[in-house]
Amino acid sequence: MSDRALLEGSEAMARAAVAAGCRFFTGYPMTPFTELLEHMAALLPQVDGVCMNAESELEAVGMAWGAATTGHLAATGSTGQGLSLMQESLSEITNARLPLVVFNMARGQGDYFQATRGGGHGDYRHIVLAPMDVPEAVELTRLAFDLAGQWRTPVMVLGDYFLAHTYQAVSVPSIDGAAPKVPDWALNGSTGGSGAAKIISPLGSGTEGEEGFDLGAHFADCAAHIQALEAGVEPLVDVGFCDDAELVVAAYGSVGKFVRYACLQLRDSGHRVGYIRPITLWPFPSQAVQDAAAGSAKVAVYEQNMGQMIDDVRLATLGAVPVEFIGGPSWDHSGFGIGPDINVPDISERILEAMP
Amino acid sequence: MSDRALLEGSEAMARAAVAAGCRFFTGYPMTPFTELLEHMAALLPQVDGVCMNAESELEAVGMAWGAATTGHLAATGSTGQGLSLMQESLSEITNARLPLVVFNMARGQGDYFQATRGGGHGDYRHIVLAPMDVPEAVELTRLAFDLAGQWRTPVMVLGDYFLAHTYQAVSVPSIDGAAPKVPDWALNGSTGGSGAAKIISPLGSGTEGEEGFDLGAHFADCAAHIQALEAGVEPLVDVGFCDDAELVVAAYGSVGKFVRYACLQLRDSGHRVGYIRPITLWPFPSQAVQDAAAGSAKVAVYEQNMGQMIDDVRLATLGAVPVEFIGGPSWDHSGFGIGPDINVPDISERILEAMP
Amino acid sequence: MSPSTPRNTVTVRGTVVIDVEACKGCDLCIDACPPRVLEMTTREANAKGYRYPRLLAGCTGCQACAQICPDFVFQVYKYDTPLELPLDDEGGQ
Amino acid sequence: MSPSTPRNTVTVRGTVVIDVEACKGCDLCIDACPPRVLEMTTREANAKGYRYPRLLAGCTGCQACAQICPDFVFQVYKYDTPLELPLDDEGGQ
Amino acid sequence: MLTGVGGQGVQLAAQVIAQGATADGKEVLVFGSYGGMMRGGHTDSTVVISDRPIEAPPVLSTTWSAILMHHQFWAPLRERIRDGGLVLVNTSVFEDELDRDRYQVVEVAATDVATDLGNPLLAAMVMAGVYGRRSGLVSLDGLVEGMRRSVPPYRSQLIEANEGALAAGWELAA
Amino acid sequence: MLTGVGGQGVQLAAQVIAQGATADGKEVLVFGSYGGMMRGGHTDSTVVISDRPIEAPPVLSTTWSAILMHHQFWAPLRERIRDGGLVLVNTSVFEDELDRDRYQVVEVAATDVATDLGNPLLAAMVMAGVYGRRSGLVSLDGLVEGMRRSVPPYRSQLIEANEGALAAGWELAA
Amino acid sequence: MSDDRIFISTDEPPAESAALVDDFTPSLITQANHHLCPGCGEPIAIRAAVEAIEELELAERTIAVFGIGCYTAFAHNLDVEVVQALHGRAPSVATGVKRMLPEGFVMTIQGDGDMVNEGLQEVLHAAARGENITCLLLNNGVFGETGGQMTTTTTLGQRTKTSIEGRDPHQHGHPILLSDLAATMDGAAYVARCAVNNAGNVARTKRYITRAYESQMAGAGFSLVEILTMCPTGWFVDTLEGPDYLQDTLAPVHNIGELRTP
Amino acid sequence: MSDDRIFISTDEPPAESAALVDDFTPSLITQANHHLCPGCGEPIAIRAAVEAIEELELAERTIAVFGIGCYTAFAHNLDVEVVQALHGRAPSVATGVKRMLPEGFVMTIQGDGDMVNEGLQEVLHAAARGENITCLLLNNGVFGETGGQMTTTTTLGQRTKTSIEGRDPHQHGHPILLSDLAATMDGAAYVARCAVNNAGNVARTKRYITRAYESQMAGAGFSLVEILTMCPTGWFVDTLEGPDYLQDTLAPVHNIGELRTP
Ligand SMILES: Cc1ncc(C[n+]2csc(CCOP(=O)(O)OP(=O)(O)O)c2C)c(N)n1
Ligand SMILES: Cc1ncc(C[n+]2csc(CCOP(=O)(O)OP(=O)(O)O)c2C)c(N)n1
Ligand code: SF4
Ligand code: SF4
Ligand code: SF4
Ligand code: SF4
Repeated sequence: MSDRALLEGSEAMARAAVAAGCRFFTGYPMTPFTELLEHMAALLPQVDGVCMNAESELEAVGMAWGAATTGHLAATGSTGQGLSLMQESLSEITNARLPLVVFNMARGQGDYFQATRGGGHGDYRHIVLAPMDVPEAVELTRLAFDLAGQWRTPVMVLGDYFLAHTYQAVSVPSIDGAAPKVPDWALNGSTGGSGAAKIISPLGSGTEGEEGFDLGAHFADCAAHIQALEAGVEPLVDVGFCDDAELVVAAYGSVGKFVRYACLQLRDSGHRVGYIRPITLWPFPSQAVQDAAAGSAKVAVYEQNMGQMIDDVRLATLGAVPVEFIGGPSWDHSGFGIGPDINVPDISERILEAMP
Repeated sequence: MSDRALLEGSEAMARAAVAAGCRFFTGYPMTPFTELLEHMAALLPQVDGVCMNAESELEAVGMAWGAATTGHLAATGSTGQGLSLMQESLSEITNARLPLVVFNMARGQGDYFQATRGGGHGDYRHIVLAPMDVPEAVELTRLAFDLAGQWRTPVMVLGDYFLAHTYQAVSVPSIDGAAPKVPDWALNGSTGGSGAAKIISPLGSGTEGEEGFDLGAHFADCAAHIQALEAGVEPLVDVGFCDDAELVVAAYGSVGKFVRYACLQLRDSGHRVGYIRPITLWPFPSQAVQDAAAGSAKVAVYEQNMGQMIDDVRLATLGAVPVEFIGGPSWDHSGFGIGPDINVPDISERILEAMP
Repeated sequence: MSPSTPRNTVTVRGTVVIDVEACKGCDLCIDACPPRVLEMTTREANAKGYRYPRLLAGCTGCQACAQICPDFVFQVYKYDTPLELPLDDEGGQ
Repeated sequence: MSPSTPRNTVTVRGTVVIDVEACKGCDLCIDACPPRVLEMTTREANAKGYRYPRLLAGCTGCQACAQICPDFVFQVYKYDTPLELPLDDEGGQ
Repeated sequence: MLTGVGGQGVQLAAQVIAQGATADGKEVLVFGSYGGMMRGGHTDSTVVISDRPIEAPPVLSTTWSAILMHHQFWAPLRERIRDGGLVLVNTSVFEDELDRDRYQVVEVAATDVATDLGNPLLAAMVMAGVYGRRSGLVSLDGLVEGMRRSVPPYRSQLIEANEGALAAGWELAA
Repeated sequence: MLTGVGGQGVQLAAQVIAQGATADGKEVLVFGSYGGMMRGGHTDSTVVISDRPIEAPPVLSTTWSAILMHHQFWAPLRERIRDGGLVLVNTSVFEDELDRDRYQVVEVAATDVATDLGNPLLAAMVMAGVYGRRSGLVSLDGLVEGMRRSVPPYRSQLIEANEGALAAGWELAA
Repeated sequence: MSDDRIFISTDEPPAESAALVDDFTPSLITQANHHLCPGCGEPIAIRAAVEAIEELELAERTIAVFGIGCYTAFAHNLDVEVVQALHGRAPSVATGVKRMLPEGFVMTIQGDGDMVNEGLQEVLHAAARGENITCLLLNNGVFGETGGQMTTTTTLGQRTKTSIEGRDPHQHGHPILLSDLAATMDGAAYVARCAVNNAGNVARTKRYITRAYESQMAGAGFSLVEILTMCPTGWFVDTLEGPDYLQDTLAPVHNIGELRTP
Repeated sequence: MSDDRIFISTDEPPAESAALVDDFTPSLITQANHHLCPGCGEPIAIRAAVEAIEELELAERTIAVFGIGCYTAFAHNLDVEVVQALHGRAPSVATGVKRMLPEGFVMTIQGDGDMVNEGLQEVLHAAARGENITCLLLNNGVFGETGGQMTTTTTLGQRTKTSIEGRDPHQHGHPILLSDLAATMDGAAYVARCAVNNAGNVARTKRYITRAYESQMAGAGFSLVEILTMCPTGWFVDTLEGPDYLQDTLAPVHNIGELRTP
């Protein structure tokens, strides 16, 4: 058991981030993001990395932007309000083609649209990964940094209070490895005076010609890149019992783990229920959803909001089977989206009611 | 011609706003929003209203929030980046049940998702109106203030560079009328000391009891209100030639006016083309889209982005007819989304190519 | 009061009502009381498990305790006529 | 140079190259020039329609015009040996 | 349609013509775009004048008349002018080629005229004057009234000079 | 499951038990929630201890054992304890009714014991000690090791007192 | 000290004829129970702020705009009208209120995390604008609500959750002295700093707050009172040590006194 | 003055033996043509900033972070590495860069709208943090790019598009003197203000900028040089009047000089 320990989700993710090569982190306290920040602050100095107590989320995302231009893997994050404040920059960082990991430790699941459609101005999208529990968060954190570096794009890890605050015995990711090599496009000042000094800009990286800088061409590039991402990033999904299911239930994140468990129990008691849990929320695993729905009579969507992912499920199935919403905003009086309705018996009941 | 004059869209909208009773405005310069701000600054003092040069968009939306709590009709706005900065507050103002008109003078049509799904955190939606030209903007500005006051919710008027900068001869809205009565829920300090002083809060307006304040109940109220809005606000739409159309083209805003004109010309030359132009983008006129599509063989969507409203069109039609995207981001090197591809011949060509 | 003039009564100009259930045992009132006539319980705790203050003879009705108490535990009264109460051996001040 | 010692040559220590097409006619160089040997055209304009500066005798090569010109119109040279040029009637300085 | 380089007064000229036509009782739509810079960038403007309500969007695919103040950004406009269209060109500055057979070209050395009037920046007003008379769309009174409505208050010292330039253009077109 | 009022040490006690079980080699999951306030609000915690990988989500519908530190927020928990479940209750504070026939109730005057040890805030540690022994899930060594791992560095002065309280609880449960 | 000493009964009002001179709470606090920590200084400051409203008879024209921090709990507990704003944004919201209700009395209540971190720009712009509102800063040198992390007002050497070894200027920068900064602005009419760590300072706090309110009612422009408050939880000290910790850690840097008067 | 006077030919380098002492642009400006207005002061300031980089031999370690304003046109015209940031946000971006490249030379170029309106908080927090970067403020007292509206640095009485009658303290508030504010912060090592309205001031600007760069390279902490620049377009004055307008309107309030030295 040498490398196993009881780690809080936040700590496990922080360790996974550093293990993946993250060398810069910054953020502003906000429950349930705070602990991730605190763990990064404790870990990064151990690998000569930098963690900044940013004075606000606006400053945090700006610092992360700056760090990302140097080619070192950088990350930031927040919760709800804080993420909203970062939207202006997230949109532009996407257009500047910078790798950045954003930990969105959300309160409930009301921020699905913001995460998957880009809450900022403009036409950007970025990858979104939604782990269901601590071990999966460790895996997806590593993947997030890999994808960010590979595609030069922001990648969001969408967690929540459960993920941040659940302790689980896991293999502890080792932070002793080296960080990935700094890529060629990164800035370090050295091309100054060469006649072709680099520029990193959300408005494109050309040099202004006589005709004025061609923003239109740059936006076309950005659009092409997003299409390449959509085509090239493998959609991840967790599917169970869909082959012979009468009803397929779709859910994501921590809440997806509750739904999975409910389906497991319902199967045990003989109900023909299957589940599909999108792991990449963007690109959305539309094909998998379509396939899972194909043999069933109905799809039910459980999400802890007024119905957001259900749009993606409907867009994937386009009327092939009826799609019913069985979720709803949490009754939670703390605002953290942790109950009391978020539990297996309540969810099972709604699933049974939706059975065709 | 006494009340007719050549007015810039920005000025016409400003006059319409003041005519509708707007008494507080604030904003921060940004093309193409700037002129609206300047016109409001010139007009409001004439009716004892207040226009503030906010030091930033964050401060603008905060000031508008404060003014709205006093029950006077308030408005603000911006463009792209500035709107992104306002998202945190827009989300919370919706939950605080405050009327507010937001003029989003966008650059191109990349901000459809932000406008219609709420770019901020959480599960809110607000009304979005998209005029196609100056006379319609005058009408919809009035409607925006009416709806905001009636429903106690933010209403966005989604314009663009064309709308802001086109001059058109219009009947000049008179700003001499009285502003609507201050509603009962508004604050003015007077309930202090009564034992039941009012509070306006995005977290709900109850008094904290022994059990702690019930956020869950408040969020349920907010959700119910959004559902009431969705059911109660009449969706507006402009439909033409759809009865016998082989192809229906959907488009909104200024670009919708180009598409309409293209369809008009194509009809003249004998093509069975119809158009549908959603005017309320939220609530989306799904029924009307479904009806318009019903008789046709195909729907084409022209929008100046990578495909956003097309989701709403697909959600409305759910596979009943094929839906094809014929838009795309503007090639415009100014970044304002005004061409050179945004013109009738180019659009007509794409429509003809999409003909079934 | 100088040590050369020992007295065994004390003038009491005021008194307080203490809402012990509201107390969170922070001790701030103890130091705030100028005549030092407030003292925390050592064993007794309220329902939330907190110790709370009790009053010895000698209150002046100065309101310091009420003003500093973060939990609004005190109501302060000033006697129309000061009382003289026996001073207990170990002294209230 | 005092009025009592009239001269009709002027010492020229430097000179400039003027990229008249780059000029936007703002006049800043005129005031900046310490010996006041720059003067705007009155009729001639460049392709963009702007008037531009011309040089009279007396440049000292001080670089003031180059440093203040927002449009990078000037290149400044310093002669290895100063020249003496005839001073025209109305004076370059 | 009008095209030029920022700072040449193209937008003001379009305004003057449009305000003039409005003053003369017409339906009018004007759309001016410029490249985001205050000066020196691309600038053009579309004016639609009609007796009926305007269905057309603010950018037109074809036009029957144009004013060319500068050659730099005129290429996209070239294809849009209908055959036989009225084309006013500022010969003091314009350096590109022009298909004189296709259009009805009117040459005006507007910048030179303006310079003679004391300020090369009045060139666009000269052109507006020429245009009003040649197109028959706006009267000189309309133009002057339009100019008064268009000049912002902080520029009011220029009204007289502008009026002179309009009149000079009107004369030239005789 | 553990329930109490913020500041009572419920979260720490859950940690101590869970870290203890991890030290003893088990699979463990802990989820603690509290009402957003630093102190005085609702606080509870769920600990899952198993020999196999854990499929269950972090909130359980039923439990076979519970520790009740305070009555204020215990109502929602009541239904979740299975019949015959082990229920430890802090009788120094707990004032609500308890269905003694349904559960196997262990009464511990934890706050009193803790007060005797010098600090009423040690009550949760006392309970953890009792729980370890009665449930058979964690050893005393495991608890002490778990407590050392759980106490944050800025609270290290409390380690000794905590250890005493764990031992006192262990003794009580004998 | 033994427990058999004579204690005076404090369960009920005295039997003897006496005047109530200080009630549990001022009448404008509707709900005394709150969940703030033992020994927290914020309720003390809020009591002073509310008593001053009462004494100046401003209750029926007050609108209090709350930021987000532990003190936010009081937004629902007061008997004056309240607007709940977002973290950092109260001064702008207050500006909107005041501009539409120039006869109203408009104040903000914010913490140091709220005002000096997230919302530094808002308060300084409001001060520069000479906005005729009163801002109260409850400065405990940490983010209380989120568990005691360093803020921009944390003093050099102060230990917090994110400056375990003490705030180090090279790593964490220097503290911002908000009132000193605001006092340099021409739009500011009244700026003062005080504390609630002992009864004398509480009285002084109330005096300063009263002057700030008066300056707003006289139309003098922006006013600000910064109040140093104890946060034993965020400081990781015993409640009893809070007042001295404040005196030794915050007060020597954030100097108490009136910094600008009309 | 008549046009038949004798002018010296200035089309080509002189035939006589002579040394080139100032080229059209410093070598680090790659593209001289820009679309900024006639008489704009910003290119003058940027030239000075770039010449100082060249003279201190910092070109191969420089990263310049640009804000959004008219000067942004130069982001694509320099031969040093550039990060284009958003309006107001350059100091944080520069912080991220500097922390990861401590040996680099990191600067920002921002306007008054960018730094003192939208981004006031960013620059003050960077100053308080003692962030070892250099910020250049091009202060023309208006938003140039959007057409000459009032900013927070506009002086009292100054006429702008949004203060047509002149800035009135009651309606529009008081100007913020950014350098004075930054100079009060303990994290600031070097703070100075100058102007480019005449050749002497341009030289002084370059001197101050050089000192700021040197202070960063010595690791002294935050440095800031504020440069008053002409904006004849936004001021609605003739280009020729720009320098005097600056002297009479901005300079008496935003005083020129060194405000803090290491
Ligand atoms: C935009 C945003 N970021 C972060 C938070 C999380 N947050 C809530 S309270 C708080 C700290 C408040 O600190 P302070 O204002 O000093 O008040 P205190 O809690 O110390 O009373 C933070 C960071 C938030 N609510 N909104
Ligand atoms: C968030 C945001 N708000 C507004 C703008 C619009 N904007 C672009 S440049 C500018 C003014 C810049 O003024 P300043 O920084 O003083 O520079 P100048 O143009 O005077 O050189 C503004 C407001 C923007 N780009 N981003
Ligand atoms: S009123 Fe004064 S003397 Fe009496 S108990 Fe309170 S603090 Fe002590
Ligand atoms: S300073 Fe430069 S741009 Fe201005 S007039 Fe002189 S040469 Fe021309
Ligand atoms: S954390 Fe600090 S500020 Fe918050 S209630 Fe507790 S003591 Fe008060
Ligand atoms: S608007 Fe002002 S700052 Fe901008 S380029 Fe023109 S003169 Fe320069």
